[in-house]
Amino acid sequence: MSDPAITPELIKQHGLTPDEFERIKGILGREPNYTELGIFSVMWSEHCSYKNSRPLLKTFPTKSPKILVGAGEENAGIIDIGDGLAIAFKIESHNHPSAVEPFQGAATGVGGIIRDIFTMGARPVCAVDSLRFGELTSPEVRRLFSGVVSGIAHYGNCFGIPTIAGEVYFDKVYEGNPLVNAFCLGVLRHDQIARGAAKGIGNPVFYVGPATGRDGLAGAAFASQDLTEESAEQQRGAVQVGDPFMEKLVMEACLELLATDAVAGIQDMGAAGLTCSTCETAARAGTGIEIDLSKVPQRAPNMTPYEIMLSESQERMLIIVKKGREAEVQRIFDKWDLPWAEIGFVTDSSRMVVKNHGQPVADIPASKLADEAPIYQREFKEPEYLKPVRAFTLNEVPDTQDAAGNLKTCSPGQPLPRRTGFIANTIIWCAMARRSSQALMLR
Amino acid sequence: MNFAVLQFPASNCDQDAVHALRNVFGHSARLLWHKETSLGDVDAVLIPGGFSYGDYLRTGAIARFSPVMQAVQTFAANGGLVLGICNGFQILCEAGLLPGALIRNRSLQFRCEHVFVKTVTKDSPFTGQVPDGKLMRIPIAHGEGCYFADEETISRLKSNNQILWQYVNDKGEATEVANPNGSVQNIAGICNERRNVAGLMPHPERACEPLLGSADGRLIFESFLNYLQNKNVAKAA
Amino acid sequence: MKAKIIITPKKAVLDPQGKTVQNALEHMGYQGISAVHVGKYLEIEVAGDKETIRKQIDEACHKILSNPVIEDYRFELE
Amino acid sequence: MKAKIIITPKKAVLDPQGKTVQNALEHMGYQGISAVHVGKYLEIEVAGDKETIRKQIDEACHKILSNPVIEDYRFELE
Ligand SMILES: Nc1ncnc2c1ncn2[C@@H]1O[C@H](COP(=O)(O)OP(=O)(O)O)[C@@H](O)[C@H]1O
Repeated sequence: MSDPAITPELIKQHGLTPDEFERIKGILGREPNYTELGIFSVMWSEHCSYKNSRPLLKTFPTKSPKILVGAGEENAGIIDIGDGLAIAFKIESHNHPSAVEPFQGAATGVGGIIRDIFTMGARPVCAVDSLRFGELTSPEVRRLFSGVVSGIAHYGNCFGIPTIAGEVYFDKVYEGNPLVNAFCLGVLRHDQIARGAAKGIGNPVFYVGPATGRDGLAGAAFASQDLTEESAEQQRGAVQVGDPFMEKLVMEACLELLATDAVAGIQDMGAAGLTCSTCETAARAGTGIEIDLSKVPQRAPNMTPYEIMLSESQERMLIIVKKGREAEVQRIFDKWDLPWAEIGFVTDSSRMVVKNHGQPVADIPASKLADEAPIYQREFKEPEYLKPVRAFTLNEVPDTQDAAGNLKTCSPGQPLPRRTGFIANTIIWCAMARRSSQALMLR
Repeated sequence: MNFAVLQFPASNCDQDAVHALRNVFGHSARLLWHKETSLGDVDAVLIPGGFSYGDYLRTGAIARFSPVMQAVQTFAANGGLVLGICNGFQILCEAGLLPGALIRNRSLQFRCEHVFVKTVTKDSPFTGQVPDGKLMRIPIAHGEGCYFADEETISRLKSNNQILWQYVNDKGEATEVANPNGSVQNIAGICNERRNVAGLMPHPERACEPLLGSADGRLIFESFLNYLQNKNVAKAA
Repeated sequence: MKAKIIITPKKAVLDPQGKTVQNALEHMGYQGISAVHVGKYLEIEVAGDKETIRKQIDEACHKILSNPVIEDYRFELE
Repeated sequence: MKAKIIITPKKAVLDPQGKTVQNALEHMGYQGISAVHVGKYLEIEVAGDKETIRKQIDEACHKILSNPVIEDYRFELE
């Protein structure tokens, strides 16, 4: 199957404007090929680049002596809680996948956010969610709502990570466009902080986790493709299905591995999977990275470089290993029966080079791809209702010795009861973590 | 005392169990990977909660074929103490070390809360130190904890006094409302005929410190610790 | 060769899932339903001689794929 | 009349349960297995005219018994 020609139509289908395409040509000094077009389209999507929301995200306070890793810097932020301990936490949306398949979409959202936390070297201890749906009078909204809630519960319950709180609003504006945000918090010692940077020229790059399938591939990009004898369904790609069991193994193996000091850098494969993890790790370290796709474990036959680079198969990690320590890494992955492969190495070229059976299929300056997406200043206006909200100050909240009890009274009549035990437990867990690092800390 | 805490792929209460044994009770506890074929020199085995093998097929179904479970079979056959908590209970039933099976909660819902548990008999290594009439408040967290066995098995459990714990209300009555999962006879935990292997769905290891909302789970730990101590004293004498 | 295995809860065992599905169907207006049972279906693709496979699948069903305390199984080879 | 319904994960969709069962069987020494898929089996006892039932079951499968985004279904009436 040959790649489709790069036409204005195809560029549009990839969600790139003519200006953005010009910018890509400027960066490459030539026209991108099909795989490169796909790579730019996902990296410069709102999801990965925040090209529209970045100016707003920048207004958040991100500086404090307590901040060990700032927002947006790594896979999750880390805050010092004293006694050499810290918490890593992050919230992330999984709106689109949840609208397509509520149970799996929400479940994989939780899976993704848990991955971001243990990628930082922390052991996840609790989850929280924030949801928005249309009016519950609509049967479709009820279907989405119950699917999302059970998906979140399922993934967390399997993992043994309690969902300790949440909030939900129903309003017409969310009809057909639910918002599904998942939050996860983990605990770690300062010296356990891991980084998502591809450091050390010559260091090998490992892939861990299940094989790559056509999961989550964007429909638009396929519309123009010739249909082969494979079923249309295979072509269209598939809904991402979560496997909490696999992720639990990946997490334990990664935490065990991080304790060995054999890891130079680590990043999960979230949105835009291999693409995002390779160019971002290289960009953070100011290095280059080269991988060969023929070495990537593949679940479906005849996958193209485009598909492998853009797949959103879940529960996968990219790990940059210190050269000479490969055997230790392999021993731990084998112990946990995890599929792994050495797929490339760190270079000094500052480029992300992707090959397939030795043939180059993409060659892009890594930091330009990861960090130089266009930024747009959108017009906005402050809604009226925000005025009184902004007038609120924390001083209005009474101080308390009994945080757990307070949480209970904070949610009058809401369906928390079955979970309140856990709320109390987790708050106490955090307290415990402060008191005795032994209680919680990893092997 | 030396404990082995088994670790299967996706055990998730293994750390809690080790914490209770080591930090609360001051004994030595070792995590034992499921691929091990020998238990080493241990006084008792604890099979912790979790979702071994993703709970795929049936809870505990795949874990019971792990190499380490062969060693546990031998250990139990020689009279060694084995306690299975939650997923550990499910594994013991699948392995045939305990009768019956644990199926989907009748509500079809995952239940995560504190429940009251009554100790039915003090005649076991796992219940000896529980004061008469004491109701223990212990957390549960499971979707498949409904104990089932055919009538013949249930009547055998009763006549042999093998039912160790029942779900009850705060007055100690084994009512339907107090039953979180639909278990036959409100059964929360049982032991085998020889009384050296026991399993329960509630999590005593998560109720060993007042900080965690209840310390009632200590009574179960104190029971088998006391039993093992006496056994060692007897052996030495 | 394909082994198609059907595992169903034993009659004496509670089947809350079946009951829930039945209620849901009735709620949606489907009538005349007297019972619903929910079980598992497994498809195993396996190479080899038919008689050996039959023996092995039967053994696997008995040992691991089903739990005789709560489930019955049946299978066919294709 | 009995409707026997089989619901299986779509081919392109990940089937972690099938994969885990396959690994377990291989670990236990069963050889020659190239794939395992795990799905659901439903048996619905229902009274009425065969053609109406066929339509109703098909509709029920599509609307509530299976999830068409990730699952396929098939059924027979007996
Ligand atoms: N500068 C920032 N300030 C606050 N939050 C940010 C910032 N940058 C990114 N985020 C948050 O991080 C999330 C995306 O994380 P990312 O690691 O890119 O996704 P994934 O884990 O799916 O690969 C977004 O939900 C966004 O809210």
